[in-house]
This record gives sequence, structure tokens and C-alpha cells, in this order.
Amino acid sequence: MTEMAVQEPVVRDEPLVVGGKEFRSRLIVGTGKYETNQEMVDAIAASGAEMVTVAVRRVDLDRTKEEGILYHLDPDRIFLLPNTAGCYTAEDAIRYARLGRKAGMSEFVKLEVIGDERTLLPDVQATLEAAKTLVDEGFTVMAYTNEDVVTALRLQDIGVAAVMPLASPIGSGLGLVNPYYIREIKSRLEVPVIVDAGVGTASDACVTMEQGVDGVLMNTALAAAEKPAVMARAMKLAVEAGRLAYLAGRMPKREWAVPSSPTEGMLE
Amino acid sequence: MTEMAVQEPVVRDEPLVVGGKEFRSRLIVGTGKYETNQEMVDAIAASGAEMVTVAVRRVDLDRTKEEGILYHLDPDRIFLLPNTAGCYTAEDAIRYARLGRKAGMSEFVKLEVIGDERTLLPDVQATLEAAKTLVDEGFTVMAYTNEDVVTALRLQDIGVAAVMPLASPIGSGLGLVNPYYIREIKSRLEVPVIVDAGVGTASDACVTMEQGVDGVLMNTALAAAEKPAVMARAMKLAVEAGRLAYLAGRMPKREWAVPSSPTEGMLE
Amino acid sequence: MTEMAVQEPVVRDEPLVVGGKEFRSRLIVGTGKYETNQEMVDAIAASGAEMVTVAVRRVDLDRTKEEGILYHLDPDRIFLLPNTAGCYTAEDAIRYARLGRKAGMSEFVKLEVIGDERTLLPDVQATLEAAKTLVDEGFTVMAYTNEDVVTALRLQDIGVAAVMPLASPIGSGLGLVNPYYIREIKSRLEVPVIVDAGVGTASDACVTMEQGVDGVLMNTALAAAEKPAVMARAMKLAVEAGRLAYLAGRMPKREWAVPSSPTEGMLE
Amino acid sequence: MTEMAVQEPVVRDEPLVVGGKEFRSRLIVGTGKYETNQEMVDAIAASGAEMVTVAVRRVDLDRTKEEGILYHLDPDRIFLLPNTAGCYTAEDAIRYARLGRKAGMSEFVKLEVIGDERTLLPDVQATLEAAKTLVDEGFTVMAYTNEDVVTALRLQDIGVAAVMPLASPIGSGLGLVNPYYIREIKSRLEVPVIVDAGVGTASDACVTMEQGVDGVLMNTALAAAEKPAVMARAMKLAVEAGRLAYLAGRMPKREWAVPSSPTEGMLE
Amino acid sequence: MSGSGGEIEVTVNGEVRTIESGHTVRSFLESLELHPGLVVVERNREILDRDAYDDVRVEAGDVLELVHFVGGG
Amino acid sequence: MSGSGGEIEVTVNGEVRTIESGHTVRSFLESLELHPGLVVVERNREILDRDAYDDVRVEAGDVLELVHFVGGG
Amino acid sequence: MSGSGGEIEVTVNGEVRTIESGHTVRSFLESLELHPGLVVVERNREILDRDAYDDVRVEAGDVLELVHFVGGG
Amino acid sequence: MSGSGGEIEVTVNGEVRTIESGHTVRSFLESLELHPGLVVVERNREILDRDAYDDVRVEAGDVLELVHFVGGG
Repeated sequence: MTEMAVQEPVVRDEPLVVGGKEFRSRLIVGTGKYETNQEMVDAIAASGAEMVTVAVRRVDLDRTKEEGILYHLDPDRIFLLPNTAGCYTAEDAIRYARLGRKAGMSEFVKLEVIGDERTLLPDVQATLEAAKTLVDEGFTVMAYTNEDVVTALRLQDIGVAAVMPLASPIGSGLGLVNPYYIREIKSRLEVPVIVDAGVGTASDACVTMEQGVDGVLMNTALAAAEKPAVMARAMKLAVEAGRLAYLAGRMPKREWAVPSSPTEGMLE
Repeated sequence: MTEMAVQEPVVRDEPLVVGGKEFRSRLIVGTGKYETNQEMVDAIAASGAEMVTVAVRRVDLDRTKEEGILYHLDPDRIFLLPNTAGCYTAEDAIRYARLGRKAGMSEFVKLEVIGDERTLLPDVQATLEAAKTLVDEGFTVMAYTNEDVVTALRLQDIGVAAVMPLASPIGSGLGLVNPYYIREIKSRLEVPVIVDAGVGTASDACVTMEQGVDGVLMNTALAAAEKPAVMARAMKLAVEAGRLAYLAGRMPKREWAVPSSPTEGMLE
Repeated sequence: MTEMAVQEPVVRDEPLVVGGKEFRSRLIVGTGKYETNQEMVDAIAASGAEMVTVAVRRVDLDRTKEEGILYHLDPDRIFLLPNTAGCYTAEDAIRYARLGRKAGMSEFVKLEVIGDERTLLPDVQATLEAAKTLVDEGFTVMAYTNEDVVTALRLQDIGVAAVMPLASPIGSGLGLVNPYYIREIKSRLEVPVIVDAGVGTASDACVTMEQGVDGVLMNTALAAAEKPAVMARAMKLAVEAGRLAYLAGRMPKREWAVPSSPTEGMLE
Repeated sequence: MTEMAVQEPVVRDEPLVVGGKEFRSRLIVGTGKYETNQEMVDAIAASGAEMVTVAVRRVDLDRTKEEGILYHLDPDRIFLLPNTAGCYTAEDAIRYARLGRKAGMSEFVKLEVIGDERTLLPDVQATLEAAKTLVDEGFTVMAYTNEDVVTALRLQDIGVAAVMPLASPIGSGLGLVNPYYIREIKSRLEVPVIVDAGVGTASDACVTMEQGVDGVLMNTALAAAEKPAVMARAMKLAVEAGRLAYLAGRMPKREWAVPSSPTEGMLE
Repeated sequence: MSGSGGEIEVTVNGEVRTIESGHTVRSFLESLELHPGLVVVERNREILDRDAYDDVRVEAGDVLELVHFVGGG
Repeated sequence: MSGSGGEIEVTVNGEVRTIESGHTVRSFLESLELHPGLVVVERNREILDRDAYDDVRVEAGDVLELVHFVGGG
Repeated sequence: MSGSGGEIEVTVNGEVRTIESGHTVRSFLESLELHPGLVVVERNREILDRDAYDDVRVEAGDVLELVHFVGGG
Repeated sequence: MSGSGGEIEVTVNGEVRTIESGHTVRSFLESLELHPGLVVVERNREILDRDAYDDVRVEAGDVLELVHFVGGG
């Protein structure tokens, strides 16, 4: 009865493949809102993430010894995914995507076009419009969207590399509010479905992966935890747990009990 | 930015201590209902559990080459916890506990006194009565009970080594139905609280551990999964994830969104 | 197409019968914690309740013109149900029950024996003990208990007139936390099951009645609402709605859509 | 203590006003999928609805004694709301809306443009496009949409008379899956918000109204109930209950208990 | 493609029918036992006003859609 | 420990009171401005019937509990 | 009710069996091909210590329960 | 609106600055202590290739956006 004996069946899972690129980890993390860069670096390491999102912003001219994110992350070890966070029009998002491509080393972009400042929910029409242009320009588009399967299917038709529906609003930590919609999107699409935003704690990430989706992206859940690195490790394990539980095939639910010990062989 | 740098803060957690005995794993698994012994052995190994429950039953005289559980589990590597499953009176439970002690190598017993055949919910009065006798006889009693904090406190007063409230009925797979009660029990007791029964999939185990309890016990969730060993590994990770998330301190929930990327430094 | 035509099938429901006494309303309300007596009187009237609970307490000797509850409620129109609230032992509960019987006009008593001050959860052992004595003394016992079906069945065996499991802790307003347990209790008992405590708003009362129980008892949900009388009317309607929905037999749930309009006869 | 005394505060609520037309009932029901016309007529009467939806379809030329819906509903007593159910393009929806206007007696139309056959979720882009045209043509548009507040705000900007987000997919009976989104839509819009589709039983309608929305529309929950007329009455009461509970202001939720009876005045 | 003699061909609700020529919309509806007050007529993609039912004639080759309200949600 | 002269000491609802001797339960309740019909009297742990209020006298050292219904859930 | 000649009747795990007389518990277990180290014996409601298996004899009328660990939750 | 003498005015990240004339993009970045390898330059709404930093000169009236990666989700 050695651990070896069982390693094999347990670990068998395909890698996450987005735009032809393989990732062993199904967890993608953001790099925003950490109190210190050290906290961010430790959290990313603990999370085991191979892809992290970054934003494109103006250099701060007033600060000497400017510290951009690239001073802290090694692009050879961590794949940088530029986002278009903060954009409210297709035009802006396209502009930021092009700047990100120039700053980075790939065609990848996480497309976000926000439609409402209070909820940060996407403007799906502008997102579809921007996605079309960016796909035509050769970008590998990973598109943030809402839980609407109709929009998700259109994004796939346009040719995005991944569809990224939210679990709940960005930074809310409300978790997976509508598993039905997420399952529906996953069952209807061929491109990877990566749930983006809303995860608040490990069980949120675990139950999200149990829906069969291909990955999860989060930022605030790590950065706003009391101990980011510890939560990051929790998320790494939770994503793996949820993925394996999905692959394992859960037991059926019953509204009555079934004994775990034999009912025969009792004494008299 | 090396993995080393973060290992330390991440892995710091005390072991689970029950009746003076230390366990590194907070997951306890049952050994019942597997289709084959190999499946059971693989699942236990994949789960990383250090303690497993076993039942006491009559030897089957008609089968030659009788195969008891001890033919498959090495008591030097796996701690065997005899249970009193199937007992409906304090007297029966005490009888089975004594037989279990003689068969095993320790004073440990998982006390179960069932009060209803359909739900397998405990008879709390008989459980209290049996617990009292067994504690007096020097047993290390781990008591299966319902979500009632009043009963849980009495079991502690009697001197049980661990209180084991259920998440939902045995074999139901309904998960943690009442987190409030479980949190309340944990916050009021000093002895370890190990949630027993009802967990159906990894996220159930994860969210249960996030309540701050000391461990989880399950059987059907593994044995009745399509791939028991894979689910067992998922549960190992989920329990660790839930524990770390609890220790990490989750972000607050909000009913509005908060951006993860800076709102300053946007282009004009 | 007149309202008449449909009145009949709609309103057919048996009355609630407890201890041989008939009540048309399945809503029972408490009389505690109102800011003014007028507020209480209005709320009771709006609730349509025919039975209200009252507590037994010492007369306040220092106040002249003492105002007991009987100055405000007409026992000929509202049935008064004395409770044993605040009792932590069987002996106390029995003493209060006897005083209540003398003060009132009936053998009815709402038996409460509290086991924990923080959660106000019942001490089920003391409740069973007190119930036995009171039933022997000829009381019509309506017993407050937890969600445990084992205890509920014992209370029925002892001969109580109604079993009153809680939806969630007294005054918490958390609603029906465990519908499964409540449905189980209802399906197993012959005496009326009246859910007591925990209801916070109308939908809580509605979903509770939809489980098939015979009635609901509440106090804080009315007294602590911003407008008690308005909430009381909401509760009256919600209890009736939940009861009728239960009798009507709800549609099945589906994880896919089904059109409400014909798919044939579309234009070309 | 007379019922009169409290009637007033209890019943005070404004009527539902859509496109300048007043409705006392906040429940709108569909007329599809009933087994018999009598069942439909009885259910509508029991529901107290003043507005019902109807579909526009070809006359069946092969049936003599054709029975259209108008043989059973009196337009003087029930307001008929033509829908564009079954349309998958803006053009089709506009065509059906025009036919409905000609067939009916008003400018009202319930605009539906479906984007996916399996979920019957709306095509929000086509819905916005059709809404624009119909508003320009003077229609009073009540627009079926998803839970996206961004789309809801655009529909309001276009000039629809009411926004009708779904609780869950048409005919699913899953109830209010995402109360957060519905509350958000209600809090952001000025035009009436009427939740359309997904309600399965009375408590679903009640909890939906408790979010503060202006009304609820349902069809399958009545037509597919075992006893449609009884469920219709349940829904009438549930909608009123939810509305009043919203107006009453519910008690706060607490994770601990608060006694309903005085803690002073206990005996010694 | 009008019918020979006193007959014409029209498309009604998707099916081609041969009917007597000379019908007004109203007389045609009545020939189908349909109550003009409850049926809306779309003729060659154009919706007719009810008070035009007496004047408008059914012509050969017309594509007619006869619709009404049915139960729907 | 009865009071000197025409007075006695009794315990009423937990507090020791000095009252005139010779009271029946009813007269004692009335002296407290309490409506006998709305108050239940427990005397030395024994609940009294209402119709005994006229006969039973309040004795020195009696422990009386005077209770009634108040608002409760 | 011991068996005639060299045989006795005992109840083992609920069923009456006729066995040769003279067995110790250990020899009896071995006659059943049971490993004494893995089986616990309850004799007439009394649990035996393993090191007593050699001394204790199986008597006529004994009620024996032979139990061991099986899979359970 | 070029600066008098050896100076010109340019808009950098939204603010008008007076700088010496004659700068290439690279020398300008270095004058700001910015690492050319980590900064992307958008000049008059056109993104520059890094290998053009030596050739392209900063002209009077240029609108420059100097951006880089920062932490974001």
C-alpha cells in the first residue's frame, strides 16, 4: 500500500491550453492591490500560478527610481497577461491592448470593457466589438464577460482564445452566485472557459472548478486576505481539489441516509 | 522570488491532536462500501489520511480464507478507529466498543448510537449515556452527534476526546447544511470538533474546514465516487485548502465591485 | 369568468387542529418586544392570528396601574397560549406551566426548556422530561424543540399535542436553515408540526409552509420590523400563500428552459 | 382591537403604473400551456391578475370552430399584453409587435428576442435594437432581458416602459437565482422593474417582491402546477406578502439568539 | 399564376390554396368561418386595417397571413 | 418572625415586606391595587385557587409569588 | 445439552453447531481456519483476552461470538 | 509652439513640459531616468517600436504617453 501505487490515476489531467500555450496550473492571479511588492511576490509563488495579469498605466514621472511590475516578476518564469482594465469603450480597450502587446512579449490580452462603474460589469456589446478588431489584428484574446451564454457563444464565434465569465462582481468576494449559468456556458463552448472575478475564499474556487470549467482567475481574494501568501496556497490547493473532484465524478445526493458500515454481521 | 521564500508562512499549522495523539492530516476516512479492497487501499493512500474508521462484525464462518480489513491495512502506518456503527442502544454501543478495543491496539472508539433508521441521526440521550460509561472505562471517545450545541457541550463535560457533529445525514452527500450551528459548536468547545458525515464533494469538505473546525471524517464521498482514489486526492487537497483559507483570513464580502487595477494613470 | 367560479377549489383547506381545538389561521404570534401595546394590538389584528403566546411573570409591585397583557387582549377573541420561556430546567418549566394554567382558561402550554443562553436552543432531555410530567397532569403540550427528528418522535410518543421545531434560533431572523430536517419531521409525525422561531420575513414563512408543516409561530419578525402591523399582514398572506402552494403541488424544477408560448403557428 | 383599526396602515401601497396605465395587482400571468381553457380562466381569476400576456400565432385553418384566446378572456376586464415570444431576430420581433398591436387594443407589447434555444435567454443586442424601433413607432415596450444592469440601463435610456429581467430561465422554476443583480437593477432604474420568468412556487414570488421590484410575471408556475387555480391564488397572496414585507422593513438578521419573552420578573 | 376560370391561387398561412376569385378580405375570412373582428390579416407583408377588409380584394398570388391571439407567456 | 403588634413580615415577589396582619389573599391583593381576577398567587410554593382568595389568610413568613401574563413569544 | 459421545453443541455467531469436545478456544479458531490474532472472542457475553485462548476450553452450550474488523465508516 | 532658443514644449503623460530640443526618444527617456526596455512610448497616438527610439526625435508639440506594466487584476 504505497503512495506510489496510487499517484498515477490521481494526477492524470491535461494541461490548460490557451491560444496554443500550455499551463500546468489552472489558477491565474492578478498583481493588483497588494500592500507591498514582497507580499505580491510571495503570494504569486505560493499560488503556483504560471500566468499573472498586469495593467498598462502611465509611468509616474514624479517618482525617481520608478518601480514597475517588471522589477519584481521574471517574465521567463511567469507569463504576463496584459489587461485592459479601466476601459469603458471598445476604442480605449483596443488602444490599451496594443500598448500591452508592445510592452510585453506576446499577443495575449485579457480584454475588459466595463459598462458600469458601480458593478464593473462588462459592456458586452463593446466587448464583442473590441474582440472582433483585436482578433483580426492577431491578438490572442481572453475575454472577460458576464454569465450570459449568448454573449459567450458570440465571443467564441468571433474567435477569442478563452471566454472569462464572472462568478460575481470584481472584488465582491460573493463567490459563484450562479453555477447553473457557468455550467451552461462550459457545456456549450469549445474554447476554454476561465471564471474571472468574484471568488472570495478557497471553497469558492473549489466549487467553481467542480462545475467543469478550465480555470479560475482571481486577485482581490489573495491581496485582501489577512495573509495573502497563505490564502494563495489555499487557492492553489482548492483549484486542484475542485478540478480533481470534477474528474473523479461525485457521489449522487440523497435526501435520506445510507449506512457506511455493514448492516449484516451484527451480534445478537 | 523562490518557492522556498514562501514555503514557511504557508505551511505553518498545528497538527490535529485527539486524546493526546497527533495527526498531521485533518482528514479521517472510513473503510466501508468500496467495490474492491484495492479501491479502498488506493483511496486511503491518495487521501493521505492517518486515521481510518473500521467496524466490528462477526466473522463469516461460511467463507474460507476470510478476509478481514486487517489483511489490507497496516496498523503501523494507519491508525485504526473502531466504530460502533449500527448500534441503536447505549448497551449495544458499549459492547461493540469493548470488542473493538480488544480487537484493536488502542482505547480509541468512534461512538455512534443511532436513533432513527431512515436518517441515521444519533440518539443523543443514549449517546450521552454510553459516552459516560466509556469515558469511565478509560476509552478515548470520539462522539458522533447532531448539530446541537447543547448536546455537544454535554459531551465535552462528560469528557469525550472529540465531538463529531454531522454536516448532513450519513451517506446523503448534501454537504454542510448548517454552517452556523457548526461554527457555533466550534466556538464554544475546547475539545477538537471533527465534522462527520454528509460531505459529498471537495467543496463541501473545503467549506466545512473554512468554518474553523479541526477535521473532517468521510466515507461515502470517496467510496461512491466514480473514481474513489481521484476523489480521495481531491478531498486531501480540499481539506488542506479549507484549513489554510481559515488560517489566512478571507477578504470581506461586498455587494458592490472594487477594481483590481489602478484607477489612476489612465491615458487621455 | 367570475371570481365566484374559482373561489371553491382555491379556499379548500382543513383548519389547524391542536389538542382538539380548531384554528382557521395557521399563524401563531408572540406578544413580546413591541414598543407599545397599541403596536402589538394592531400587529395581532393584522396577522389574523387566533392564538398568541404570553409569558408568565411576576407582577411589578412598584408600578401602580399595572398593565398586564390581559388589559389589551380579549381572551374571547384571541386564544392565549402561556409559554415557559426563560426556564432552564424541567422543574422550572413545570412550575411556570402550572401557574400559566391557573392564570389562563385552558390546559394549553407552550413548553420551552432552554439549554443554552447564547443560542436559546432547547435542552431536549429536560424538554422530554417536562413534557412527560405535564402530559400526565393533563396539559395540552405544544413543545418547542430543535430540528432533530429523533427527539420529535419521542415527544409524540410522550403524547404532546404539537411538536414545534425551530427554523433557526429565536430572534435570529435567519429563516428556514434546514428545510430537509423540517420536511423529515413533518413526514414522520402524526401530530401537528408547527415551526417556531427563526422566521425573519414573509418569504421565510412562505417557504416554511411550503414544506407541508401545519403552522408557523413568530414574534420578533413582527415586533422588530420597522412597521409591525404591515409585516404582520405580510406574514398572514405569506403563510396562506405557502400553505396553498403546498396544496397546489408545485411545477418540477428543470435546468433548462421551456417556452410558455406555442412553437407552432409562427409566420414565415 | 378591531380589524378596521389596522386596515389602513396595512393596505397602503401605490398601484403599479406602466406606460401611464394603473394596475392594482403586481402579478402578471401568461396564458400558455394550460391543459384546458377552463383551467386557464380559473387560474387567471384566482391570480387576481389584471394584465395577461398573449402570443400572436397563425389561425389554424383546418380547425372549424376555431377557438382563439379572445373567446375566453374579456378584454374589458383583463388587459391583454401581446408578446413577441418565439422571435430570434429584431426584425421578427418588430413584425409580431405590429401584428399584436393591430389585433389588440393598445400600444403595449412585451418584447422578447431570444438568443439561444436551449436556455431561451434573450439576445440583448437584438432586444436593444428592436426596442429602439418600437419605441420610435410609439409602442409601450415592456422588455424581457437578462440580469445585466448595463443592458437594463440602456433599455431605460431607449425609452422602454418597463424592464423585465428574469429570475431564472423561462419554464425552469429555479426561482430567484441572483437576488443581488435584481436588487441592483431595481436600485439603478427609474422605470418599473418586473421580474419575468423562472418563478416556480409561491416563496419564489414572495422573495422576488421582497427585493423591492415592482411586479412579477409568470406562466409555467401556474400552468404546470398540479392545481393551477390553487397555485394562482397562492401566487396572488405571495406577491402581496412580498410587497408588504418590503414596505414593512424586515428585522435585522443575527447569528445569535434574542429572547422574545422578558428576562426580568422570573420567580425564585 | 391566377387560377383558370373563376379561380385564383393564393398562399394562406404558408399553404397554397385555390379559391374563387372576387373575394374581399372580409368575405374570404367568412368563407373560412373566421370572425373578422378576431383575426389580423397581413397581405404581402403589409398589415391591413380592419375597416379595409371590405374594400381590399384578394388577388391571385397574394401571400396572406391570418393571425390571432393564442395563449402564451 | 411575625411583626410586633398588628404587623407581620412576608416575602412578596422576592422582597420582604411588612404588612398589617389579618389580610386575606384577596384583601392583600386589593391593598396592592391588583385585580384578583388577573393575578395568580403562589403561596409557599403552592398555587391557590381563585375562589380560595377570600378564605386563605396571609400568615407571617409566607412566601408569596404574585404573577400574571405579560407579553412573550 | 452437550452432544452424545465426543461431541458438544455450541452457538457460534448465532448458529448452533455440533463440534468435537475438548477444544480450547485457540484450537477451535484454528479448526475454523481463523487467525487467532485477528479475531476477538466473546464467550457467554464475556470478552476473552487473547492470551487466554490456550487455557479456556469450549464447553457444551457456550455462546460464542467471533468478531473482527471489517470496512466501515 | 516650440520653445524659444534650445527648448521645446511637449506634452508628456498629460502635462506640458519644457525640455531641451534635440532629444531622441531614448535620450529623453534616459533624461527621465526611465529604462527604455521597460517603457512603451505612444507618440501622437502612434505606438513606437523600441528599435526606433534612437532614430525618432522628440519634436515641439509632441504628445507623448510613456506607459509600463503595473500591478492589476
